[in-house]
Amino acid sequence: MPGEAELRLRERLTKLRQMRLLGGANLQGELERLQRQLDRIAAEPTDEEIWRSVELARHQDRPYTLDYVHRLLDDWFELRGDRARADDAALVTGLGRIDGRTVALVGQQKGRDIKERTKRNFGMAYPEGYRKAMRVMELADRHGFPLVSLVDTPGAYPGVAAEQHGQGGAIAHSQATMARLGVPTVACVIGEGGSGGAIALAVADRVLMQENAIYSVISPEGCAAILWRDASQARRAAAAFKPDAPHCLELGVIDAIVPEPPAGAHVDHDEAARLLGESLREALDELEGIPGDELRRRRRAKFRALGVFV
Amino acid sequence: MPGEAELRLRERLTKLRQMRLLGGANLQGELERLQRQLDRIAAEPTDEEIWRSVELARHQDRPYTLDYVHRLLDDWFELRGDRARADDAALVTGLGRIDGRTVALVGQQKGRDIKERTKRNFGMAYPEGYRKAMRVMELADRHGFPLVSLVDTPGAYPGVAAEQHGQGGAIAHSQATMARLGVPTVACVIGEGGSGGAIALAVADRVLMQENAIYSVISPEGCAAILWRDASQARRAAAAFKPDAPHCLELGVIDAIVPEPPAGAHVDHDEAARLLGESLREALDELEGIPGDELRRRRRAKFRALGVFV
Amino acid sequence: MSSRIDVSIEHKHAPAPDGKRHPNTCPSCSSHYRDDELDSALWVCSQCGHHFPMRARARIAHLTDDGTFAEADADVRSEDPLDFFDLRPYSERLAEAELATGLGEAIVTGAATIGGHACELAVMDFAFMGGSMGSVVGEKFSRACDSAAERGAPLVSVSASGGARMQEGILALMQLPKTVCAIADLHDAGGSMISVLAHPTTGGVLASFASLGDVLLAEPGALMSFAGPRVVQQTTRERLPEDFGLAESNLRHGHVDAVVPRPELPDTIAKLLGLFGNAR
Amino acid sequence: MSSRIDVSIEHKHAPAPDGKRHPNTCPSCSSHYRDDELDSALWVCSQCGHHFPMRARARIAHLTDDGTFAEADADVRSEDPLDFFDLRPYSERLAEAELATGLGEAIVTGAATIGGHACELAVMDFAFMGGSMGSVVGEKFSRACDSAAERGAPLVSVSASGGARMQEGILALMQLPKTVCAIADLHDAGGSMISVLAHPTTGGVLASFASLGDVLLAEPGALMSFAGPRVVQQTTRERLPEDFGLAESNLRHGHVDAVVPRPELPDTIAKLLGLFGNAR
Ligand SMILES: [Zn+2]
Ligand SMILES: [Zn+2]
Repeated sequence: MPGEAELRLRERLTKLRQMRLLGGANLQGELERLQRQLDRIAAEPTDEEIWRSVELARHQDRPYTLDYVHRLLDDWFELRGDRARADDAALVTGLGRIDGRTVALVGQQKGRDIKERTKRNFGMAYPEGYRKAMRVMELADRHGFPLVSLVDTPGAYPGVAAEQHGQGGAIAHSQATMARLGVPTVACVIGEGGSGGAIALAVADRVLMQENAIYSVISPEGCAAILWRDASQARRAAAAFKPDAPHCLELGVIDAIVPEPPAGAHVDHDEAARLLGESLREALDELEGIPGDELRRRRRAKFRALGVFV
Repeated sequence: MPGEAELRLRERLTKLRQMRLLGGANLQGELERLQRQLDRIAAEPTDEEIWRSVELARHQDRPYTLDYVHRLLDDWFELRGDRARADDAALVTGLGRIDGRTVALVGQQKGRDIKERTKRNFGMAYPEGYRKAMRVMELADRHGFPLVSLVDTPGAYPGVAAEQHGQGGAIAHSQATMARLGVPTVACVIGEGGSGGAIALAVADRVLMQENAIYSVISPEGCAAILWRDASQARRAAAAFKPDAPHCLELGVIDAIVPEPPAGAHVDHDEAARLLGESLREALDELEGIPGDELRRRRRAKFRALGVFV
Repeated sequence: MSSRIDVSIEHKHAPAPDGKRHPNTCPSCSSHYRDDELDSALWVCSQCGHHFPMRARARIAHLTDDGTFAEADADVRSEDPLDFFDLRPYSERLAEAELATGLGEAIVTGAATIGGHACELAVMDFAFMGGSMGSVVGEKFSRACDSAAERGAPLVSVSASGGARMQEGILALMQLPKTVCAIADLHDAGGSMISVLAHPTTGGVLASFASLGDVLLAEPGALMSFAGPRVVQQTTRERLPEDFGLAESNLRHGHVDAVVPRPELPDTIAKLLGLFGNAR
Repeated sequence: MSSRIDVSIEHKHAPAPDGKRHPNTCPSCSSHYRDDELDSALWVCSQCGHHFPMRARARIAHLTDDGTFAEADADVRSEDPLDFFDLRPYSERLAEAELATGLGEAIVTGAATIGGHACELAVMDFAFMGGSMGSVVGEKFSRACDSAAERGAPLVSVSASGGARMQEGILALMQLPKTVCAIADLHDAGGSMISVLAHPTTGGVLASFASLGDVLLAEPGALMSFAGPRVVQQTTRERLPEDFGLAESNLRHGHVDAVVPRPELPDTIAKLLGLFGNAR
């Protein structure tokens, strides 16, 4: 490894440690996993590694929101409907308990088989879905329930009705709602964190990202179609805009990476859920007891600090 | 006049004065009008007088919300849309100034000609209309604008789509929104105060009612259809449930009666507006400077005290 | 005009005057049941799952842990502020309803536990003047909100109502903001509310407290509409959808969180009481 | 997937590479205009009322009282955090855009008065990389919010943007919550915001600050959609309505308060500044 790359690595590791890298992992007894992750992050992720994340993030066997819900939450009760027009199945909301503590949960839900995928619109929510999420966020706020948000969407649905119902405004207002909440909020990107449809649920005190998730302003195919007028250049596009977790961490966009089982979350849902659960618990514990005003202040300051300029 | 009736009258007058009856009228120089009103209220309104109110409240030349808006508010700016699905023309909202003070206004709007009536659905709002009103109420709250609400509707629209969009819930939530506001709120029934569609906009610190307006839990025709299976018995029904202003005042449901020109508001829109304007100003003046918490507390206490039971 | 719907349900669902239809015939599959059969089946048709109306006391016995219900405000009674007279005086109708139902009003309130969780209950009875909401329903419901706030226990309401009670005129309409304000006070005190909507929950009750629960549960087949089907039909001349206003349609349109069959209600409510009982 | 729309507008609206179409031909009625003709007509077609894009400085000159605009943060410039390279390096694109437009970024901010009312301005310029929002747009907008809060003056924003700036990757997406949080701080400080949506306001800008004004005004014919028409067409294979995503359609669907022709904007904004300036 050349000297310059090593230097860069050391810098990054320092930075990552400061940023509570792998905050989700319990350091005692987790050293092996930690080492594996550090090894992975040690080298600048190659274009191949980035593309592997894209593929794993979209893997059809990857656990979805409800796979985690059923493994991590006790007494799950799904809350349905936007109280105005519809119940959008692409976005699930509800209440449940983690270690006895009631939390509200919102998250996009892709479908496992073709029937469920159709019903859930491949995890692409309409404005109705975001309005349901806002309703549940406000319910959480009213009752002091921490909010957990699981992000997994190719993006908000781009359709005529979705536009007529105010997709852009709904995403804006969902973010504004999260910016106002006086309860602890933790978001985790568990698969595809696709653009506005993702950030609508991710204006959180702690933003986590699974090892093989992606988080991006545009899909690789969309980017390629614009830049090279050729969607098949997706791999090249992904290499250019770097949607992988290590890069997101390096840019300060996420607070920690949540480890997955060695071969990826899709091979062992139970273990993936256990690891995610540890990270969520740790994040919730850190935030517990901080007054609402202070949570809001820090949350906004964090997002307002994002960006690179001179 | 028999002794018992006189006694009842005296009691009522005492009560009315305590309740700031005709609070809208400037006592100096308004004695004549006051006397006329007192004369009217002196006797228990007869069935004929009640029915005359029903007819005047629905008179096609009666001033509607926008007739008052254009006469009473400077710099009127209409706010449109529920930010979700539609702009319901049956319910208008906006900002304007009264004596230089910015207020937010919400109110149902019937149509003057057949084209406008169709467009405005005869003042019968969909849930979208009430959601627009809630949006504007919250805007008023955020900016400290007092809220003025003008009520004039046969009722919320009873249609398949209106039900599917949550008419009942919208009316409930509109009331809940008004119960939460930390700004002064004044409502006036200016024509038909029809059932849930009316109360959705009338959970206010001061509830006024024009002399010839009606305010009721059911329309006379609806009541008659149920009681006698005969809508033509509407006059008899009105006599039974007494939707006229003096009775509403006597029951404590409204805080004051707003005088109209002698022959009714429909014969002189300018004078009707002037009189309404005086009442609104007086009510706003009374409420100015009261802290939001205290407004909320008193407002809720007032509505929670309504009802007769042993 | 839409306001008429508030009370039309009462008449629609009353048995026909000539008594042709046996009250225990399932309107959905025409099975016949004796009272005791239905009672032991929670008033649910064992053939088709149709939910018959359930009386308030039977409802409370079903929902609450045995012997935990302590009724409140049982002695509050309506007045007749308008001297309302239609075919009969209102006061006569009230007396008749009390004789027929054994209830002082269309709502029963009190404290209880469900699955071991403390709660305040407010349960309506459609048999008392069509579950219409007058001053007493509003007052008892509001007191239940206060009691829930004081005890720090969630409020569980079960609505079954044709709407506001016409015979109390404008004061009946005022029970909408009254109950809404009571819930606002409950919420400000950190309290919570679970609203169960039974058949039918229409008019002024749907347009006030029944819609304001933190969680809304509906019984299968329950009509929940602001305007009744007949009024909508007459006003708009529209063809109504098959499931117009029913719980299932409301679930699809986003207005309730779940449709819960009656036998599952106690467990579902107990779970929710647990969830709402352990906030920070 | 919908995310692709964020930047597609930029390319759709750029002049064709071969320069066939004269930039001053009205796309609606094909009238031809010289620059100076359009400039004196506020870039509105005198034949059909079509609103041409208006550059940020011309916009500011039109909206504000003469000589009152004081620019802020003119020297903030983008970095290239990803070393982004497509057909050309991002840094080269930036330099080129600055040369072509005379602007350091796609937004100009500062203080001014409109009709005598003090306000803070944030005006986008579509000519700078399709008005795309990267770190600098987010930062300058956020500082404008702070400045508005400090001065107690409402913020007036004029958006014209294809969405988030792809070349800054995930950091571009983060400008959405960044601007949203800045507005939340402004609102908490008692401030207000008037948002003017010019053609086009799409993607990430519509999905963040442009939608969060206390009042939303759109220019006639302005496209306001989250996903662009082409993406919607390709994804759904639906036939798009004639006025898909246009200001007029958005008014009908409840998403803006008014569609205001450009010549009326200064008076309309002045009126609103007056209304928002005199709260208790
Ligand atoms: Zn049956
Ligand atoms: Zn033209």
